[in-house]
Amino acid sequence: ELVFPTLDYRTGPYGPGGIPFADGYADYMTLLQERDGGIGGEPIRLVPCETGYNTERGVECYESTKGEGALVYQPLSTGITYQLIPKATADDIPIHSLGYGRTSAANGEVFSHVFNYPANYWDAASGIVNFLLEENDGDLEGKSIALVYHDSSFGTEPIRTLQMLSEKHGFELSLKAVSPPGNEQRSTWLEVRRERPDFVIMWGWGVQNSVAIQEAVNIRYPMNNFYGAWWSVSENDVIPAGAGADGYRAVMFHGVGSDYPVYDDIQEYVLDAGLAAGAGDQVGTVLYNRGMYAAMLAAEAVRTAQEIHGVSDIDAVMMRDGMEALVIDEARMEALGLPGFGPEFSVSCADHGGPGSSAIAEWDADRQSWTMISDFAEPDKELIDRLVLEDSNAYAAENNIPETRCE
Amino acid sequence: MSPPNDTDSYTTPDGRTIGPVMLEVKNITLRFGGVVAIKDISFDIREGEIRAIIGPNGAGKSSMLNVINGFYHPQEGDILFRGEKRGPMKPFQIAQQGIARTFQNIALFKGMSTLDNIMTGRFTHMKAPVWKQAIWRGEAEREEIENRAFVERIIDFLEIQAIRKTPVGRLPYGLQKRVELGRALAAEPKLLLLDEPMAGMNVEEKEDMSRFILDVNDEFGTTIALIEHDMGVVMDISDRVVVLDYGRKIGDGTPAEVIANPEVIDAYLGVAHD
Amino acid sequence: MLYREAGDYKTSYSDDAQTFPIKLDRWWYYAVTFVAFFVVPFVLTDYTVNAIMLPFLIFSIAALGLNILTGYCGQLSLGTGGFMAVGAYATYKLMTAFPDLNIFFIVIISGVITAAVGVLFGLPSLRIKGFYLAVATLAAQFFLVWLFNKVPWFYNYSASGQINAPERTIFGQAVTGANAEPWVAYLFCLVFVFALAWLTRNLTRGRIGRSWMAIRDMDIAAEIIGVNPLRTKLSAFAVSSFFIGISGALFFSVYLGAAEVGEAFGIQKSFLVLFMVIIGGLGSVFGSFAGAAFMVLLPVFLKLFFVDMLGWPTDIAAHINFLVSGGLIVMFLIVEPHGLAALWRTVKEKLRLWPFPH
Amino acid sequence: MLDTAKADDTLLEVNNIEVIYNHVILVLKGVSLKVPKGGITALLGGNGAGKSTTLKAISGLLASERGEITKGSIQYHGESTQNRSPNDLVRGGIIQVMEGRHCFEHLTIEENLMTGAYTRSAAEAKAGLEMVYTYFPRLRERRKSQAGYTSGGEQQMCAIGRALMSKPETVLLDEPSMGLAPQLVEEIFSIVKNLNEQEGVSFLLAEQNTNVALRYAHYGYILESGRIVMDGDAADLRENPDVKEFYLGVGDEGRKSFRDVRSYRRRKRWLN
Amino acid sequence: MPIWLLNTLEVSINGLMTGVLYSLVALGFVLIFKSSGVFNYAQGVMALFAAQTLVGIQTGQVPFAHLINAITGGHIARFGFDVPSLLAILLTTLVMVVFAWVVVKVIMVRLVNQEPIILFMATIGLAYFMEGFGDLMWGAELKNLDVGLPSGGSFWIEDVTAQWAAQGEDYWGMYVDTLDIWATVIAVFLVAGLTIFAQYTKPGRAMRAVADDHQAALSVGISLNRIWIMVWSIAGFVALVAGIMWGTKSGVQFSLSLIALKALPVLMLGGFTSIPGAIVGGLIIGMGEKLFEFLIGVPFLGGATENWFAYVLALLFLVFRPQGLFGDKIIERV
Ligand SMILES: Nc1ncnc2c1ncn2[C@@H]1O[C@H](COP(=O)(O)OP(=O)(O)OP(=O)(O)O)[C@@H](O)[C@H]1O
Ligand SMILES: Nc1ncnc2c1ncn2[C@@H]1O[C@H](COP(=O)(O)OP(=O)(O)OP(=O)(O)O)[C@@H](O)[C@H]1O
Ligand SMILES: [Mg+2]
Ligand SMILES: [Mg+2]
Repeated sequence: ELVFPTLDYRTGPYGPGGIPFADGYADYMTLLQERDGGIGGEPIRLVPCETGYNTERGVECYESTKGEGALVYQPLSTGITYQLIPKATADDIPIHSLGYGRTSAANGEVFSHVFNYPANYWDAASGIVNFLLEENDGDLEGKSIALVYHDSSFGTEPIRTLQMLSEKHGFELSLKAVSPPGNEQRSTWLEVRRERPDFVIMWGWGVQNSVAIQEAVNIRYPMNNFYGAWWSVSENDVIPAGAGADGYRAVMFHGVGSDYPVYDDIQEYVLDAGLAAGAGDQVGTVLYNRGMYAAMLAAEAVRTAQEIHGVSDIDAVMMRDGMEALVIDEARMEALGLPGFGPEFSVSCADHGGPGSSAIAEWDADRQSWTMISDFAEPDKELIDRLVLEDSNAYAAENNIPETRCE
Repeated sequence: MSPPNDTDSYTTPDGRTIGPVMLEVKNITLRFGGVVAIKDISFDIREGEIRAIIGPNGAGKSSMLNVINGFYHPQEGDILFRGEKRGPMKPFQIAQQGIARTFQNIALFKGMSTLDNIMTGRFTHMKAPVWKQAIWRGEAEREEIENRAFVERIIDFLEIQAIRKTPVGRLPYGLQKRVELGRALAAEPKLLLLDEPMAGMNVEEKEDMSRFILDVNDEFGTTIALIEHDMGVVMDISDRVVVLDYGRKIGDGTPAEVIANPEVIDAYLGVAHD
Repeated sequence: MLYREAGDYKTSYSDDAQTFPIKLDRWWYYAVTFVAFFVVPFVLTDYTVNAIMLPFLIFSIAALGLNILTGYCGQLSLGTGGFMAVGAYATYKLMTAFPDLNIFFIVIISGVITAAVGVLFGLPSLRIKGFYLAVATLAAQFFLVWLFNKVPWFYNYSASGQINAPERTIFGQAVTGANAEPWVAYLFCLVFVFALAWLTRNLTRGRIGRSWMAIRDMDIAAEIIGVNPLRTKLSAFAVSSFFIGISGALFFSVYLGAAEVGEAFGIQKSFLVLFMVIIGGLGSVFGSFAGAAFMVLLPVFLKLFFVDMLGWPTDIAAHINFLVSGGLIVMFLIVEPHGLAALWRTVKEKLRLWPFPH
Repeated sequence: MLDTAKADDTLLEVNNIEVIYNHVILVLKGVSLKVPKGGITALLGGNGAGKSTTLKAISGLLASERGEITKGSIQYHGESTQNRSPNDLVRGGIIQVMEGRHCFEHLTIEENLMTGAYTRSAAEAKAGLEMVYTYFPRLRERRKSQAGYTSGGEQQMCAIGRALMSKPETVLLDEPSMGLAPQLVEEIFSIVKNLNEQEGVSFLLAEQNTNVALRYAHYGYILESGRIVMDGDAADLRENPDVKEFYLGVGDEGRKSFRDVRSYRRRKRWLN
Repeated sequence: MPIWLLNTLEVSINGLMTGVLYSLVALGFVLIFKSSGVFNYAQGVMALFAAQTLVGIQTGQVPFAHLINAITGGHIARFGFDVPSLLAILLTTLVMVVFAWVVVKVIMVRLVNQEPIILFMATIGLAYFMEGFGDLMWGAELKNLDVGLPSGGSFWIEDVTAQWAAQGEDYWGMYVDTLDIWATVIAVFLVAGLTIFAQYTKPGRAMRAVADDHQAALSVGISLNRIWIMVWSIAGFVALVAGIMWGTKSGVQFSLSLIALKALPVLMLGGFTSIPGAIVGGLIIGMGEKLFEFLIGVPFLGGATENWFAYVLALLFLVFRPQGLFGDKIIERV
């Protein structure tokens, strides 16, 4: 039996974002169970646990599920991830924080049990800048970029990277903090309106996103110059602004829409069978896709682990090995019914972060859907690796972790 | 009988010695917006005497006590305590000087037991620093027990042993008044201000209360200023009476003198009192 | 008569002033202490420690602290989360700046630092009262959270803005960090709980406690009988913040191990602790424990019931969780507005008379 | 003269009620009394005897203090009052003046009085206001002040005046004379008498000022520790030696001075 | 006019209007506090619940669909018809009245004469309950609220003010949101109406009496029940108005209830018992926090100061007037 605890949050201030992710994760696992009878013949069991995005609930969820043979944790909250890093490491259970969590966990030397492939926040920031560079013929000199961010540790994540990049490429960066939860952002957007930056990047979450997009529409900021982080891409965030939101762009590390063969299977084996995790109305939304992607990566890691160890009923230690040896290539994605859904990548002992590739998607308000307007491209790897190393070394020093694991 | 000079002592007919002036109220005027609660009033309280303050409702009696213990700040006039003019002081500093009081609308600490309420009266006598209280053993405990013993004497004296541990909020009105008296007594005040201590009591209880007041005055030599509407009580236990009428003073003297004063009869008593 | 005090005579005032004047209570207390120190550590599991015991103990400290301020001194505060953050960040700074300083002292120093901050934010209480003060304490809550988030010095300029508790030991046993044995973490917190509960008891039965209660029940009268209101209120703020700071320090270092100020010490924390205090009983040491236990266990039980037993989807269970906790709180208040402690007292009074109705 | 106003039929009847506070504190242990129509009935007794509790039981205010009637019944006009809310009872004609003033602090004196006329029309309220002001001229002077800032006696007048504003049929007066100047005490009781004789208002008054109370009342009950220990015509009570000594302060040798009270006292006869 | 002045003006005006939006939430608090001495923490959740209900009715959602599906295994979600906005608002008002009735019957009357902090606590319990109840009834996902209120910058104002800048300056004109203008108009009417109601009518007077002393109010024959149901209903309606405004602005989901936290400093500054205070407090807080962010917060403190600055501002006022600007004076007497 393969046990996947899921630390969901379907309630509280971020519930609207947590619901589709949780649905996607669960539905994909259900699909494997129903269609393939599990992974490698081994049945799957999901253990959902509601955290409400609350750190103490997260600890409770972790403690109550880890004894059931949990293979991998998806804490789904940066705060909870941080708490679980030392705990899970001590308990020998891997963590996969997909597009959130501790960015410097990409350094597998220091963080033996934490994985954040295929991309992290710093990759995202760099990805956006790279895209802008491309659009502007490789030159951002003298351009201005405003970062509108959630005034919390999540929101401040890209600042370092962007600052470094602004030095490197000569654009001007201005920082605009939004008081959480972000129901009210008038002063920020008046500022944007006054300063008229060439580009706005938003690191938002929850209600902040929809309010920001609405305000941007109100001040008639050109949507094509407005880029969101990948937690600011939910349909929930753009639909309320109506037609005005057309052209809003966001950075992604996985595909959008439901135009993949796997969705037919999900329809057949999960939705039509009445086994949908939630109301079944989230299929194909961005965050649903992300949840599904997380499940897919977990399942692939299981498969890899099964191959490595030659048993189907793997445990958490084997799972970690599988994750460390994970290879996702186009052929595999094709086989899974998700052709081109994400970047190709492989994980290694030292590199838990993957290539950091991302792509830009654009919102089409008429069709109410996202379209990819770029291919997956690598970020400024050299810069980000430096930052990752710096931060992970500091952690290693504070916690006396020897950095010789992968030699 | 008119009292002698401020600095002299004299002896009352029943043999108590009344000392020189302890507290002098000089030309006090107190206004609240347009309302003049006290208008240019002067009188004095002598060491060891029982001084009654009477007057119709709203005359400014309670306000006078509030002025004396520093809760109200008069616009004009001075208070002299033991001959010295009192500067601007906070009520708790005045309490530390040895002035305690009870209140017209009972102001007990409702959430605390009788014992604790009276113990708060000992506040100014307890000195152990906070950290010693936190440790408890040693000085704090010793001090606590000494003061507890003192308070137990007051409890015995007021005959409220049975309600020692009862939260005062549940007590009937009369007992609450008694506890309040106990709390004031616990401070071992030099001057005790009582605002209608016997309101809401029947004769039997008033007799008890009178006895307590007289005993305190007798045994501890506490000076007492007392507001009361029961003329029987005022006549019987006070040495001198000052009469207020809507902010003015209309009489001052022995009970007998005051009661014969036509202005007082007119303003306050209604009919001549027997 | 299952519960009795008759026949239990006191011959000295110190006997009469002791914490549990009734023999039966005293025995109970000895038994509970014994079990807590010498039995529980042997039966603990990761789950019981991390999901139940640690939060219970740590929140008990916070509840004791808030109870001193709100329950005993009557100053309603909604700044608890902010003050816990002060304790947590102080601990983090001390732990990283002085790696050799014993964690025990670090926790205590964090408490002292929090006390100083508490006094600062307590200053307006001289003029501002009741709900106005409660709302004013939110200024502390929001300001402190903003500050810890905004000034990178507090989180050692780490890229993520999160703080992590490195491993620290006492007598060679890890207390913080992932390698701490459950029983060590438990005992470490228990020692604090025990000592602080004892302090609370001492403080509240003596002069300072009475002056707090006097200010609570009627501040004007208290001042007129000689209580200095500013000193008294500030002392309550100081002691209360000291407790809350310690609970914040333990919350971060022993329990969570990592924290981000907005998530871990947001306004929800303030409400949670206030809940504990009120549900447990204002002005009662026992109530602080009862309230903390109630609020820690309630979600665990509800989850056990709806998810594990009935097998309902977690989100519906979570909604129902809100619904039921809210409903229970209201129900408890209706049954006994003065909290679990008062409920317990009433039960004892009934037991004393039992089997007679009155 | 007092005897002539004697009641013909019973307006309010309290039958053997028992009251418990907070589920455990037994306060009234079987109290029965009757208030005749158009009578003035006095309820006397020491501190904590349960007078206020009795009145609150009648007016339905007990529930708001977590008290409940566990036994017995209360009938008004022959109907049980048990399940009626206080405001319903006020409409039905019973109003209570609570002990300890209970004015609305933040309302002015006049607004306080107006709330008393809550159950009546505007015109009636206006007339009532005039009446109260003629009874208590001091209130007219202070009518614009917030009640919280008036003196104790002024608040007492306000509370009584407020109750009269509802033009009640029966008034439960809890210690009306408390804190009032002697002149006013007489005045209040003459108002009571006036209302009683001219408008037929019935009164049940809990009083400590036994002297005045028994002068104006027709009938009296003496309550001690939650039990009625004695009742009778006011005139008879005044002659009772115990009542004389303990409630009127008149010993065998005439009125005693408060200065000469002995510590030792004779036991009340009804106690043995 | 120089641009910096225009900008400051723009920030101030927007601040004032945001303040009005805060006031809408604060108003509900004031009403309930004034009528019962209850500090109703649930006001924010009431706004959320009202907005959820409104959207639910508008879009013909089946109440408790999730729960029903979980139990029966079915897949119901919608009735399949839409309800026109006005009718939906009416129906929602009705729901809020029923809600008021239940709250009063179940909670308030059983807590008569209790200390304020206990009542406060009960309202927090109520807030939790409603949060769960609302989500269970209508689902926790984000919903779009649209009752046809216009929103977005007003072109007219933009054009007019663009002329104010000095010749040759590049100025876009002033940004004022039409939704805010609507909110201001509605708030002014609400405040005027409620002020008259509370100050000059018999139920208004009774309401204030109840707040002072539950027991005394009972003793003079005021029906706490009636007063409270009335006031909670009005507060429910005010919550609906606030919910519509904020829901239009930011969508309907949990965070909507957190605007209560922005209403608290407004309340504190204006005084818990004053209806006009709610609006004046809102104006001061709104303008104060926006100006502070504009002039000091962003240039010197790294921004996002609004959350705490509102409280600090209110605190400063309180130090000088402990009862807020227009609140009833706290009576201190012995
Ligand atoms: N804080 C205050 N603000 C406004 N007016 C006040 C204040 N305190 C007292 N007053 C007014 O001053 C006058 C005197 O009040 P005070 O309480 O001293 O009367 P009193 O003589 O004690 O009367 P009573 O016998 O009724 O208690 C009253 O008219 C009262 O309304
Ligand atoms: N709310 C309450 N909770 C508990 N006990 C109460 C409560 N109210 C009154 N009691 C108790 O009930 C008893 C009777 O009180 P009550 O107020 O009826 O006496 P009373 O005759 O009116 O006395 P007084 O003349 O002092 O007003 C007292 O012993 C008191 O302690
Ligand atoms: Mg007075
Ligand atoms: Mg009474």
